Amino acid sequence: MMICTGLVFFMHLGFSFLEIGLTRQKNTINILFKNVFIICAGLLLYYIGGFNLMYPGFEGEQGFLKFAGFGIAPPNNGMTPAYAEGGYTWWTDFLFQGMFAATAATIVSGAVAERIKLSSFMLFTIFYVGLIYPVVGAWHWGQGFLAQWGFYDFAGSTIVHSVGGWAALVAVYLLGAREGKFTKEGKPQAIPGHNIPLAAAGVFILWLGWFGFNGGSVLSADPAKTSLTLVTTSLAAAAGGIGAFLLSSVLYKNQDITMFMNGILGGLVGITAGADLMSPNEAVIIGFVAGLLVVLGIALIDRLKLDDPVGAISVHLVNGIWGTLAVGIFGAQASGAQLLKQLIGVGIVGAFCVTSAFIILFSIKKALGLRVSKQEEIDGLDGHEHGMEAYPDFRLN
Amino acid sequence: MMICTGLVFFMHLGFSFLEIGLTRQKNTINILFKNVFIICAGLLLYYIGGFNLMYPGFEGEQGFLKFAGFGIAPPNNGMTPAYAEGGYTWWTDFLFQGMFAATAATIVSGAVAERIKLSSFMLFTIFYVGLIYPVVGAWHWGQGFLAQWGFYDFAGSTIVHSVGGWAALVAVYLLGAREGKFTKEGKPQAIPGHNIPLAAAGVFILWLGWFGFNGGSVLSADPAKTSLTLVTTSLAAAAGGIGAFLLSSVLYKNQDITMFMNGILGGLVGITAGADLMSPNEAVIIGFVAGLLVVLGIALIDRLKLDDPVGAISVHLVNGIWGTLAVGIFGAQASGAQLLKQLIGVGIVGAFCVTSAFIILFSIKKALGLRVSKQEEIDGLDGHEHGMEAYPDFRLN
Amino acid sequence: MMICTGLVFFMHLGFSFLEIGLTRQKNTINILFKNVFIICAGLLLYYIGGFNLMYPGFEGEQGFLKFAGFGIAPPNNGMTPAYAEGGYTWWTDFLFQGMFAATAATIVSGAVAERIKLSSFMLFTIFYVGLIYPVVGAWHWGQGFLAQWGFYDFAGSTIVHSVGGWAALVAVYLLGAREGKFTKEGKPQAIPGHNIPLAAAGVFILWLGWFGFNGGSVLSADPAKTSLTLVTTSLAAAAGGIGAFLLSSVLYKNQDITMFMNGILGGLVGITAGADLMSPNEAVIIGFVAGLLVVLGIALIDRLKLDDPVGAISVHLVNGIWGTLAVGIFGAQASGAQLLKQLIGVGIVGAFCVTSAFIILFSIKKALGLRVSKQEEIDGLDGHEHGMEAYPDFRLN
Amino acid sequence: MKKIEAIIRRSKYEAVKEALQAKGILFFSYWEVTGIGHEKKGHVYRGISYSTSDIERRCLSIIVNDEFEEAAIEAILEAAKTGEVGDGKIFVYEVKEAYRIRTGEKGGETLN
Amino acid sequence: MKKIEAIIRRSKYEAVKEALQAKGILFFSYWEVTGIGHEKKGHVYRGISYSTSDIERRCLSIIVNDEFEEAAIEAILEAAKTGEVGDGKIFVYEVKEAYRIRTGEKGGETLN
Amino acid sequence: MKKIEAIIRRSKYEAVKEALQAKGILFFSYWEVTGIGHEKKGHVYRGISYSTSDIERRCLSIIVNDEFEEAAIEAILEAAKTGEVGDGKIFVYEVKEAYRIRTGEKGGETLN
Ligand SMILES: Nc1ncnc2c1ncn2[C@@H]1O[C@H](COP(=O)(O)OP(=O)(O)O)[C@@H](O)[C@H]1O
Ligand SMILES: Nc1ncnc2c1ncn2[C@@H]1O[C@H](COP(=O)(O)OP(=O)(O)O)[C@@H](O)[C@H]1O
Ligand SMILES: Nc1ncnc2c1ncn2[C@@H]1O[C@H](COP(=O)(O)OP(=O)(O)O)[C@@H](O)[C@H]1O
Repeated sequence: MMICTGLVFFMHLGFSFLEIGLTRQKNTINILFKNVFIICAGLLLYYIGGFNLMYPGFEGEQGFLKFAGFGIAPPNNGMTPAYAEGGYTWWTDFLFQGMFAATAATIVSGAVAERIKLSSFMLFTIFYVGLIYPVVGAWHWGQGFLAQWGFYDFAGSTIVHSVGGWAALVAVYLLGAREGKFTKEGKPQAIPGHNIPLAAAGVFILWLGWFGFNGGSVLSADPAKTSLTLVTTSLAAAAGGIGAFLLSSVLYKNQDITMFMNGILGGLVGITAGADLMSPNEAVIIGFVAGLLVVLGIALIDRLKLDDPVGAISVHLVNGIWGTLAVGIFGAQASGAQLLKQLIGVGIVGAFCVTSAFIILFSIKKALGLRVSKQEEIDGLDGHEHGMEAYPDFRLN
Repeated sequence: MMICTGLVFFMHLGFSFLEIGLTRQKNTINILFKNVFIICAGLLLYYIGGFNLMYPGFEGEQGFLKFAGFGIAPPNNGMTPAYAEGGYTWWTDFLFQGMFAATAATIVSGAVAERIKLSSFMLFTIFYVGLIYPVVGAWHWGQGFLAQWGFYDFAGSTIVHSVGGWAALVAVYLLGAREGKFTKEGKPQAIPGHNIPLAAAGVFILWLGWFGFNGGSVLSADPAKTSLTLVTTSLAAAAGGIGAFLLSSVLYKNQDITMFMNGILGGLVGITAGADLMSPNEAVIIGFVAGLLVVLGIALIDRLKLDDPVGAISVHLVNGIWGTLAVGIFGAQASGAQLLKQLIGVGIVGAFCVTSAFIILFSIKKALGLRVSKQEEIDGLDGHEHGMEAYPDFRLN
Repeated sequence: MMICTGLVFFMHLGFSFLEIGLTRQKNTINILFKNVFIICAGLLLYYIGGFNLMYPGFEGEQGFLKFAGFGIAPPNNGMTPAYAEGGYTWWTDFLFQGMFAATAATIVSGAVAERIKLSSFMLFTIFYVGLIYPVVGAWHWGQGFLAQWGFYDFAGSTIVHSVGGWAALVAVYLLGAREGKFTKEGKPQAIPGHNIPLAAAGVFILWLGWFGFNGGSVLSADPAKTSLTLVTTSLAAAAGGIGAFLLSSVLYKNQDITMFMNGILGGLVGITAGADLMSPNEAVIIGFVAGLLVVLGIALIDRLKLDDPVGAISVHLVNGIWGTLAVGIFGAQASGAQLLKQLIGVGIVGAFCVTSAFIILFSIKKALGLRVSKQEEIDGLDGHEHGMEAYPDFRLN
Repeated sequence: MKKIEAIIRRSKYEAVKEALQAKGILFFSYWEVTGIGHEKKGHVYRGISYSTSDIERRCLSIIVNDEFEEAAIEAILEAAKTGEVGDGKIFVYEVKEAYRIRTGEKGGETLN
Repeated sequence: MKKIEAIIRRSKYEAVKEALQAKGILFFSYWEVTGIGHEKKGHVYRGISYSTSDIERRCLSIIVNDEFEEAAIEAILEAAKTGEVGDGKIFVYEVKEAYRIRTGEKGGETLN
Repeated sequence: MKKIEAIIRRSKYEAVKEALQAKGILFFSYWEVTGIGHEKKGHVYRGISYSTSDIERRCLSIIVNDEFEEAAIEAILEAAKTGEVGDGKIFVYEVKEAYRIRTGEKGGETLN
């Protein structure tokens, strides 16, 4: 579990690499700054209140955790290693969940890159990670009504990825597209990123991190279940990559590595909800479909005149939904009834996230503005907000 | 074991970094693409058939695994954690071995970089990883004839590294050198890579990954053996680096970091066959010699007018052989008889790999061609095959 | 423990990335070379003598380890897994400590970057890592007089970080500032690094590595203590980052990512001495203060006309001291008496390190010179000492 | 033939390109330069504020036949202007001859 | 003295360099430029195909004494040619004076 | 007006800049070029020693009014000199006209 915590932490480097790799050089410092902020602030916020909000012993039981009971400080008795049936300690649990929490904001970060105001984004992070994410989490993982009711989401296709994805969708809508992303006639333009090797490294790191994400979500050291989870996770990732590669080769007649990479991520998100329920064959199918969905999703987002530089919506929202529904279609819990439950769960979480993200972002927009000035955007955010460059001394030979 | 699996997976990032770092910028996307493909396709192929091919319960025993018995899907009863004396599950075993499998193709990828056709390489990967590697693996790790007979190769100096290295040799021979690598008079020219820091990062990542590679190959959680293995692995790596550094300083009168790095890798490959048999002192000697061999090997390859951009043959083949033989010279099993066994084992595997790699590659050469056009090579593979660049938006300040 | 060893090893990549990222491109190969050398030489030196020097069973007891008893080769009976109360083997212990050892030199490496002679630095590393570090280590962790006496330093705020930091201070003083760092009037000038994204990646990797550094220093698999340690470590890192971010925003009116990053590292160093003693609240305070100290420290170093390109002194020395003292102020062992002990411990180690670093460096300066020629410095060390460039084939599109 | 060398803000490049195209000037080459001029830019790095007059700029080299000289200059003057210090400069030089490598032909027609 | 500015395909650089050397023109400077011309290059990025006329090129600046002008141009015209659109251009300018910094001398002999 | 194009060692840039400023020449543009000249640099890469005459240099483009020509050249000749092969070259060209984009004005006063 502690190792998994480390791996999930490391995913933040993966996200950072992916995001800076797929965006322009002039905004690199800004993106790094956002990501470093997210993990620091996310951990502290989760410590201050998020964890207790998320695992409150919801139904009025006298659980060992109850929000009002603690204020800021976690209980010292949580350190008893007997916590959680001996598998891990309260502390490990907190840290593992805390590393997750920040992920929701990281997803948004990618989608709004290259145009959002730093301060507005930091404010949004504080509210969304500090408040909305734990509330949704409590509904399911905190034994809230979704859990009671039979909704299944193993490691967070909905609870983590869709929560981030919905907010990304709202944010992208409210922000508008980057300068130059669409022509006056509305034709989407390519805005290539500046460092594809780092983006690829990001994908490798994320895949590794998912071992911790899904492996750790078993929340026990049961080797049978954990190892199955790792196998389904890896096979889905591989199948997702191959799926996206094949489809984009057919559609666009080139071997686009960024699609391949997004397909891998799509496969990972897709398997997340049911990683412990699927047979390997089913994992391959889920991953493969996820890879196709990523490619189609990216095209769809462009068609809708939304601008998502890194494909976050396609990867995290589209496949978050797909993965959640897949639990009702494939694997140990597949049934019409379960599919319906999954569908309703997706809908409730979606409605809540869209609404709350909209309220937060719209308020910030009114109060502070969401977007940097046009000049600042063209010049790059690094110069204006940070007075720095990403490669200040880079010289050619 | 599961952690080791993660580390071995992470080696693919290490290989990718090393390979792109030591090659030219204009082929970077192509190399990343190959490496992402290898891991995705490798895993799926190993899942489809490789694993069952490799661990077939060879000698007609009624093993728990038998190729014909399963078809595509692995047995669900393999999930019993009691599999393999309680150490790990069948699933973990599959995944760990699957991560290894792709390595054989990755080694080749480095040697043939900057001139091989993407489609031809993908085809080669499918056959070599899907068929040849598991067959050789079965001879030893699948309890096949090499194992029965007393050949010893702990974590794959021969079974993994030489298998890749022999194919690399054949491929390099069939492909020919890159444009500009040799003058008309046959003098080798330097073709420096484009990103040495990433290459160095690759070496660090590979060293870390070897902890998983060798540590996990203990195939049990026995702390005594595992920890000895890690110590011998690390000391051999360090000694390999120092050896290569010293020799190349003496020979070429400069401090070449790429030689230092290749020396570390050579030390790692060299210790792989006997990491669990050696005392630390012996590990230092083996590593040091490996470091020397890398430097000499690179000079030799150049002398032979073969073109291996990243030094894969020197690192993986030369030291794969050295490491395998070292088992007969040093350590717990050292004896003339063992040395002979090792030598014959090396020979058999070599003959098989060279033959099969030749057949596969020669067939592909006849059917599709192995090499991109001269124009494409000069322009860079990224533009032609991928229509992308590695750093499309990189700007100087 | 073995995993922690891997993570501590990985920190060397983190340090390398941080250091090359914050320095100029023309010295990149040189810095990589130093770092690769440090880890290789450090491990071998520690193997040859350092480990036995450090854990000698100091006070004449019949300990299981005694320097004179072994000569070069470690005892084969150390392999009994029962060593150290069953937690890990002698081998693991050696490797874990060996990975630490090199860290002391890495800290110095950052501070002296861009102007020190490669050979002089290698010589210094050999003496400092091979001799001074183990001697100091023996005083505390080897159950020497500091330990007997009640000085507390959990994972090395003093024993590792200050030991490196003091030497860095002496080295920076003896070397003098880089060309162009101070105007003739003594005003400090900015010399921006060349690759901030890599530097940021270095910080992420270091944070991950600290999980191993502090987590592994529990030296047992006790989940309660280990998990608390990870929580305090992470919270201090997060608070350190936020502290540095806030203070530097207020002081300098910009969002400087390098300060944010140094703040995180400061928080990590600060918590290291008492990671197992602090409550999370206290960890947040210690980290936050550490973050402030980093920013102030960097300004102070500049004021003193010392030139520390990566902020090593501020991060490792200032916060090494702060972290050590914090043990007397906060947490389970806080008391005036303890604070005094900590203070004296800091003083003794400081005096010893400053003296010995001075002797070593001053001797080298007299014998070989410490610094490259002015011309070489202006041209960059890569060209002169290595005849290589970091990005030889980098081209713009 | 004239060479029109325009040193402009990078952020104005798109606008200048469009303005030139609108005047029928379709071909040119450009590269990144650093300019030392009146403009200063504030930076802060690790607590040291400094202002540098080394500003990144883009240098356009446009070879035109004499009759296009005026149009080109007008287009650039208009499109590259923000009115703030640092808008850049245009320099005009005489060109002796021009060749198109593809065909080997020379003279003014090679410019279209 | 003349300045010969040749904007060529990067992939033809080696050939041009050799051709110049064969004519005894040994010294020059070069840098990377982006060229806007007739040539277009197709790209696909994340599902969006686009064709750009911003093509990477190499710009050679060769200062020669007048008697070498013709030889230099011939060498480049020949070596840089593929016959496909986008082979590039050569421009020739008058140079007023040349100095060698090492010696301080000026005039045509500084070019060798 | 004259264009003074100086191709110098990168390591001499700061010195040249200061020398120019001392003469009242405050404005110019520069970029990195690769120079092929007498100087050779030895490299070793993976056991292959090679010496390349492709040396990194910095190219300064300084447009000055005629009365500053001499001062500029003197300043550069002095500050950029090491006396070793490879110090670089200065080339001087005629400039027909100069414009300041910010104001639209033209002529010699745009250079200050
Ligand atoms: N005399 C000159 N020679 C060459 N380039 C110049 C000269 N003067 C200005 N430039 C270029 O023009 C740019 C803008 O000039 P600057 O003085 O900052 O603004 P403005 O033209 O608005 O007064 C400079 O950064 C530099 O690149
Ligand atoms: N008028 C011009 N001014 C400056 N550079 C030009 C001009 N015309 C062409 N070039 C350069 O020459 C390159 C090749 O020109 P292009 O029109 O594509 O091919 P071709 O010369 O074969 O018709 C362009 O990319 C550009 O760099
Ligand atoms: N004829 C030329 N045309 C353009 N650039 C030149 C020419 N001759 C020299 N250079 C530039 O000047 C630099 C220095 O020249 P080099 O011959 O090495 O030294 P030196 O001038 O001391 O003899 C070269 O690297 C090149 O950039």
